[in-house]
Amino acid sequence: MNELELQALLPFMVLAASSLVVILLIAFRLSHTVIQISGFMMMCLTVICMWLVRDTLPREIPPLLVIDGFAAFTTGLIVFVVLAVGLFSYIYFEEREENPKEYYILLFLATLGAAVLTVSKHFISLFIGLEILSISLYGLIGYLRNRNNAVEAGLKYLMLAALTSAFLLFGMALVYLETGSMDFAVIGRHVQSSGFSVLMILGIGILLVAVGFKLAFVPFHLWAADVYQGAPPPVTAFIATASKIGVFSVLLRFGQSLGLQNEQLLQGIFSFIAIASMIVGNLLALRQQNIKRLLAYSSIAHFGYLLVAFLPGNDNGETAALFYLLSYSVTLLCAFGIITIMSGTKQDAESVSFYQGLFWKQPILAVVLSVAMLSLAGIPLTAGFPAKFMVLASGVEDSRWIPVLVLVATSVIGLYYYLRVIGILFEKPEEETAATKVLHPFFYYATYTSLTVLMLAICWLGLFPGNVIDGIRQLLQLE
Amino acid sequence: MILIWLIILQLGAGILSWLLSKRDNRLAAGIALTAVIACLLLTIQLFARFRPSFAGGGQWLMEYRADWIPAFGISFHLALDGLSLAMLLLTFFLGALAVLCSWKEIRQRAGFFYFNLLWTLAGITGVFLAIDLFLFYFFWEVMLIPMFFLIYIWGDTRRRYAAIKFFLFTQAGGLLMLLSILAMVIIHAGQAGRYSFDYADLLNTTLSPGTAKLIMGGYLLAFAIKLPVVPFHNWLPDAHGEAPTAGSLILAGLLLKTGAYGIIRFVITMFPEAAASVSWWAMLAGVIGIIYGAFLAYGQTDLKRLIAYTSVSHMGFVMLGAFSFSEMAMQGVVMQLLTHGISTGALFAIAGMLKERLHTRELGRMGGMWTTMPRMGGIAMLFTMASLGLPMLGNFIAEFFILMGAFQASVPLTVIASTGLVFAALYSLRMVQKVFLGPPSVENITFDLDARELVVLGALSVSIVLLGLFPQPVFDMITNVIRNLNHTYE
Amino acid sequence: MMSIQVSAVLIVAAILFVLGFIGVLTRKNILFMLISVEIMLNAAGLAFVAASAKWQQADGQVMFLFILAMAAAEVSVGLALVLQIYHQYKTLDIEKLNALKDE
Amino acid sequence: MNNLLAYIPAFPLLGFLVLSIAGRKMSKNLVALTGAGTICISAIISLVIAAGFISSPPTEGFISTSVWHWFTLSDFIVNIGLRADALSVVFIFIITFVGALIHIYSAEFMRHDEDYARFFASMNLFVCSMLLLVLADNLVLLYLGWEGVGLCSYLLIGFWFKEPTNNHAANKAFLITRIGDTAMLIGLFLIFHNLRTLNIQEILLLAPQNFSTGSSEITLIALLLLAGGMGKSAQVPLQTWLPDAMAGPSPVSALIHAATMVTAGVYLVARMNAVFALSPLAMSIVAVVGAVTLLLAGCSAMVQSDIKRILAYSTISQIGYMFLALGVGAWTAAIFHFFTHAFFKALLFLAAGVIIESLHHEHNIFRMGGLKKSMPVVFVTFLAGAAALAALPLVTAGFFSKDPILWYAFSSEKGNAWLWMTALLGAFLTAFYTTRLMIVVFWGEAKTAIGHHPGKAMIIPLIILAILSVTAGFVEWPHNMIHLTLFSDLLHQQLPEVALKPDLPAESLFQLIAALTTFAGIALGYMLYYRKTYLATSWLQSPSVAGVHNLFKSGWGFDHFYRAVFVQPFLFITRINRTDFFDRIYDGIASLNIQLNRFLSLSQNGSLRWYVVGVLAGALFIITLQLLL
Repeated sequence: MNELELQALLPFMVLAASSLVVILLIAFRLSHTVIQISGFMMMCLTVICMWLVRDTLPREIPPLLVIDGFAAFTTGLIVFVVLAVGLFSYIYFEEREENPKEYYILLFLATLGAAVLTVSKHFISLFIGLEILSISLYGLIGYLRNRNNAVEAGLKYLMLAALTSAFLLFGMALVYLETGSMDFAVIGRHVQSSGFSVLMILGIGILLVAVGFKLAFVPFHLWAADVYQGAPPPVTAFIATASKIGVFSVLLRFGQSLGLQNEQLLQGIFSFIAIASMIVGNLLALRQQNIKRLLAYSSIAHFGYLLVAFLPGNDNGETAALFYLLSYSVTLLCAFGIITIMSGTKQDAESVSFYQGLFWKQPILAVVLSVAMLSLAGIPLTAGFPAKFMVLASGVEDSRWIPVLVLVATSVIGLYYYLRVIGILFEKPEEETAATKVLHPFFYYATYTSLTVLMLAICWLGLFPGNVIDGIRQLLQLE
Repeated sequence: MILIWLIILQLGAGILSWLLSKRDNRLAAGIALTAVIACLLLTIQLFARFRPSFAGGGQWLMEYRADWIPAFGISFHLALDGLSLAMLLLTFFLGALAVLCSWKEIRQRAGFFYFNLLWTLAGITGVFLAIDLFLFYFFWEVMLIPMFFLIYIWGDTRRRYAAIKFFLFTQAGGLLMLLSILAMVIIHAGQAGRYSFDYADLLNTTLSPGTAKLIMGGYLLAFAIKLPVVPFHNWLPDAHGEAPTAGSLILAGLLLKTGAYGIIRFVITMFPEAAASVSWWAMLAGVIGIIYGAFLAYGQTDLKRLIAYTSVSHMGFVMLGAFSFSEMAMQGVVMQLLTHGISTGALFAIAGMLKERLHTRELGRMGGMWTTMPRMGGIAMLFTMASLGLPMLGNFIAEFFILMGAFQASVPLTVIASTGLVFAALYSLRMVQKVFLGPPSVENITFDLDARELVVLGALSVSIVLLGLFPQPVFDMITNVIRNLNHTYE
Repeated sequence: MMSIQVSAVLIVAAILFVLGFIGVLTRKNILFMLISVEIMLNAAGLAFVAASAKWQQADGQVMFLFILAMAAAEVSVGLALVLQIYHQYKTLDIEKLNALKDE
Repeated sequence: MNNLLAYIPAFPLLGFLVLSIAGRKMSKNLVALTGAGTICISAIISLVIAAGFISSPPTEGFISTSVWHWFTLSDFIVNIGLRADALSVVFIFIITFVGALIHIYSAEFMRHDEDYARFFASMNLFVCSMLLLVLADNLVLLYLGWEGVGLCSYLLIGFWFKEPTNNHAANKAFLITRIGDTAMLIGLFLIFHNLRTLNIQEILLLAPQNFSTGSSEITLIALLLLAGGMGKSAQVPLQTWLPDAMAGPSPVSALIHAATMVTAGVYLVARMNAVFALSPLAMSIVAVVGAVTLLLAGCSAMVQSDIKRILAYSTISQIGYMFLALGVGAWTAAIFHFFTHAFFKALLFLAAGVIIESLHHEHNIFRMGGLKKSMPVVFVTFLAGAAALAALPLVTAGFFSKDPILWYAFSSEKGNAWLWMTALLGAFLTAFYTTRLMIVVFWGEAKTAIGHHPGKAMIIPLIILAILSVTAGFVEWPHNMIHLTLFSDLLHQQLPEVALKPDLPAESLFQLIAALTTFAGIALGYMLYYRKTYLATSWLQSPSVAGVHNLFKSGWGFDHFYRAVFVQPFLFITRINRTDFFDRIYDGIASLNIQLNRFLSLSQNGSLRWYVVGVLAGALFIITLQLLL
């Protein structure tokens, strides 16, 4: 391993170090605020490192990792998500007066896992990243063990994740058995030379079960709503964004190296999964009264949309997918930010009716949430629109009419429940409930500011996606 | 540059009136009114400036272009021709009146109301000006959201249902249009080697007849839902019925017109052969709309729903005219857009004023209003007559031209459509009779129009009469546009 | 040493895997479910070992070590959760854990 | 003279604008002055023009002016252009002159109505529209006037809108005429489709060049135009609105539903004579429609008891005569009958108005009676009008105008004995019901006390009209009597002369038969209602007579027929479809989605083992798919 490779790995090392830092800080019995701030600093440091080492990219670190523009983008996105999640976590836990310190260890570990996924080009690193992510998530989900059925959610996630991990491993083993290598590129070459054998396809199919589970594709989606509901909102935000970004990016990389989309059968499976996810996700959300479950179902649908961009397996599709991930993450952070900030000391702000008339009480929050919902629905002026537009464009370009038409139809169904939520925000408020908050004003304002910034980011992405698209294309070295 | 100012002015004024509304509702309304009137004056000035050049010259009177998303060949491209100018005049005229209508009706959260109103208008302005298809779609959707809020927040009892229904219907069509746009862009990219969403570029795309038909279908469906064409009209009575007065006025007066505008600007221009191949069916849809809308209008017991169904009927004429491929009918269509905007807008304004006074939309609870409100009765009579196509008033010119033009294309359809005039008389007279005639009920004793309402209705009355007696300026404005259309389908 | 067909090992692994899966499906007790998952993981590990034997590489064995480590970590977290569950629900019947669901 | 033309409709329009905008604030005197004054000015201007036409006819036969340019579409140019030729001059003279008299009458008649200004505004607008109708140089403008008069008719029938029946009558009038109007509009499209113009003169010029005689297109055009005329002029089968239209104030009935608007159909057919002349079939249909109408309406008039309904049916019948004349090509005879009819029918309506007003709004003739003594002026004038209506030979205008029609119905190339006999029967009926009306109202004993007597403003128009009802016929004598044909001389500038059959019997014979028929009718009326009044009542005892009586009284059951065939089904459809059938479809889609949602929600039951089954299902799906393919 030479110096340049080490340099390229620097951000990931910082990321790994951040959990150690937190452990140390806990050992020194420092306060939540200090931990929070230092965690924030560590994440910023990661970003700075990424900036510093940008010239060394792209760089392979054989045999496990490759750090390229794609990885830089997704890792950056994950770190960005974690920055926001950290902020929400502070408010959430400060309000609950729980002991939140170890939480940050898990959070940063999970981040590391997701980040490793984005750079892995080998089954081993894939597996390691995925397990770091998963095992941290079990802890995160069940962290508030006495509330909200968190333990139940944690156990459900654990059991299913372990189960699907077994599928993942078995699939990997089959592929390894066929090709004699666990490196994506080598497998890809093998496929090019001798095509997909039955065992190979079987292996990939089984492997997909695990991926499908993590991304909550239909029919592996059943856990999503329960876990989203049971986990603390910041963790839910993390699961919905960072964890899925990591897994989706490895899927993209894997698909890209093997040319999965060229295989008729796999293509059919992907199309089917995409269609089923879009339909089932949106239909499930239709009458949902719990906003966390609603977002869970909506995320099922959204990853169905993403698969439409994945299907063509070309550069435009990839660009579209990355842009979609970006806009989706920003949007979901907004939504979960609101849920976090609205959650009281006793109960999470889960029920949709809780938000009734929010606009007339706290207009800023309501506007942020409305913008987020509109963005999820893919309405212009928000990030969701160019994202959906690009996904559609890549689908249309590849003449994948059935998924595209399903996308359109289900978007309309989806619009219904987003509008329902927005509508409730603008209803006449019920009588004033005295919501007293004793938070450090700085964090209070910081959250408001960050939510506003996120909202502006949504609008900016919606209005001027050009720069970001160009940026993504540069990172992918398409130009 | 002035084109972009028209949009920015409204967007800005919208935000301003929202922010300032905490202090004073009137201030918010004042800002809104000032902005819209400023836009109206700007547009009138444009009209005066370009009036000599309507007849000749290139396609566009004015253009503004800036890069937006270069990676996809998307630019911020606005352009003005006679058709857009006519529609803009209508937009700002009705916009100003919509603000005036809301002056007293909206007491709560007025700032946010005017914000939505202005943003809707800005979206509509954008739709009429955009000639980059991405931008067009963008504005197409942008005008929906604030409209949704207008209905959802300030609407009547069934407002939630109506608002969501409205949004879902239009969105369904919109997304199909987006697909069509994308398909077209990608085919064009295959031919020209680069992405472009520009109208002028896409016009030159060569499509196989089958593809052209499919792609056109997407556009047509979107516009047909907006127009609306039976059987895609179901959002309209609910949305119109439940919306606040200004909302109904803008919905009926302007939003529907964007559908017609789209048909003229995109469907017929970009897919002349495909449009011609379905023209008979489209005309049939128009005719069905005329008759079916009239039947439903007659059956209603709710004043605003009744007026809403008359729109379905009147927009059937637009469909009939647009697809008859005759210059005369096309002139009539544009005229119909203007006059229907004015006449139906006026009827909605009247319905709103009645609702302010009686707190009901039920026809059964009205009656004899002419006795207590002679001024309103007279004006209502005028617009009823406009709606049933009485000569002297603009609607007649429009429908006359449409029918006369369509007659060249299909005699049977035109004859059936003409019977729509009889049905129009049926529902119009029933409406007037139920509301204004008959014995006055004691509870209906109320006051006649005040000065503000008189200004609103007076302006509408004068304009509908002027359009009926001096329609030529409008025809001059659009002749060139329609000639260009003719070239494409000859 | 008797050479064993790779395919035979693979079949054994597959059988183990399916058995584990059946265990997960049929068992109501959380502990037994965890054990069944362990069986599945080990079945996968066995497949890896077989594969690496086929290619005469160490990669498969390395992977098996990772699997063991991961299984241990998973079980430790899992058992912690089981403790909590028993603490709260006084049962280990998975069917009793259904507070989170659609109404 | 050209310049004056535009002022004729302009003054009533001005009156309308002033009254509709400021009318409510003006005093009643000022309103009356504005309303009647503007019409009087118009009347004077039209008198000047008419005098000009008679004294020094313009060289081209017409005067014209273009007020402004309405619209142009490539070669289709339409102006707000007025054009007065002899035909139009006759009409504008009647419209303004009779109109002015009726306005003066109304100034007093409507004095106590709270909506005085609205009345005059509508009346002025009516006069303006009617003038535009007859002065229009193109069919679009004509159609404008055509619909305008329809609107005013609607407004004035429903003038007392607090009474729902009045509104129904108004709606009915508007709708039924609208049916005809729509047909006419389609006719216009057809004309434009073939000739590329809607200018009347150009059409008249081009039609013979473009169509062969009797071609189906020209027949269709003519029939469509005729349908418009039938609607406006209340000809069978679109006649049912006119009797109900009597719900309006009496001056309205006099002006709109007797003298002017209902004759618009006559004007249209006469105006488009070249078109009709090209289609023998259409001409025969015009004649038959007229003949049928005059008979049916005459029968109905015999049995009505409402004084205004009697007059209304009589109007329908008389217009039937005009159509008959038009149909046989006797253009000038038709117009001449219009000319005299305007006077005597307006007179009858105005006089009826006076009677009704004096008798506390009593419409039933059988509750009147004995008015000869108590209202002598009204009696005399009414008598003059009734005599003209019954066409009392030589002393009334009605004779001079109706006699040629009877004659031409037989003698014209297009006429035949059937038409003549129908017309003759109609004349008999006319004489009969006129006599009945006179006797029942003016003789016998008074059954209702008289309220107030009419003032000067009401009496003077009656007297003027009465004089005209007697004398107006003298401008045109039958050929075999005195050779004085001022009227047809004037009109022959514009309208073709009648083509007669060869070898006709002597005209005098026909005149004699007609006169005898009239007297027979009068005699029968006198018998039944003066001498042997018990006869009529005893006949009515028998069911067959009573059945016929009721059939006649209900206007031959047209109303019932239309109600059953058109109105009820329409109402039924609108009622059952009130909630919009298509909404059900979308509701269905929505509820389908909700059902699917419910169904899918079942899968989210919180059971982990069930979720494992989900994973299994997914895995099995993928694997089996692979194994199968």
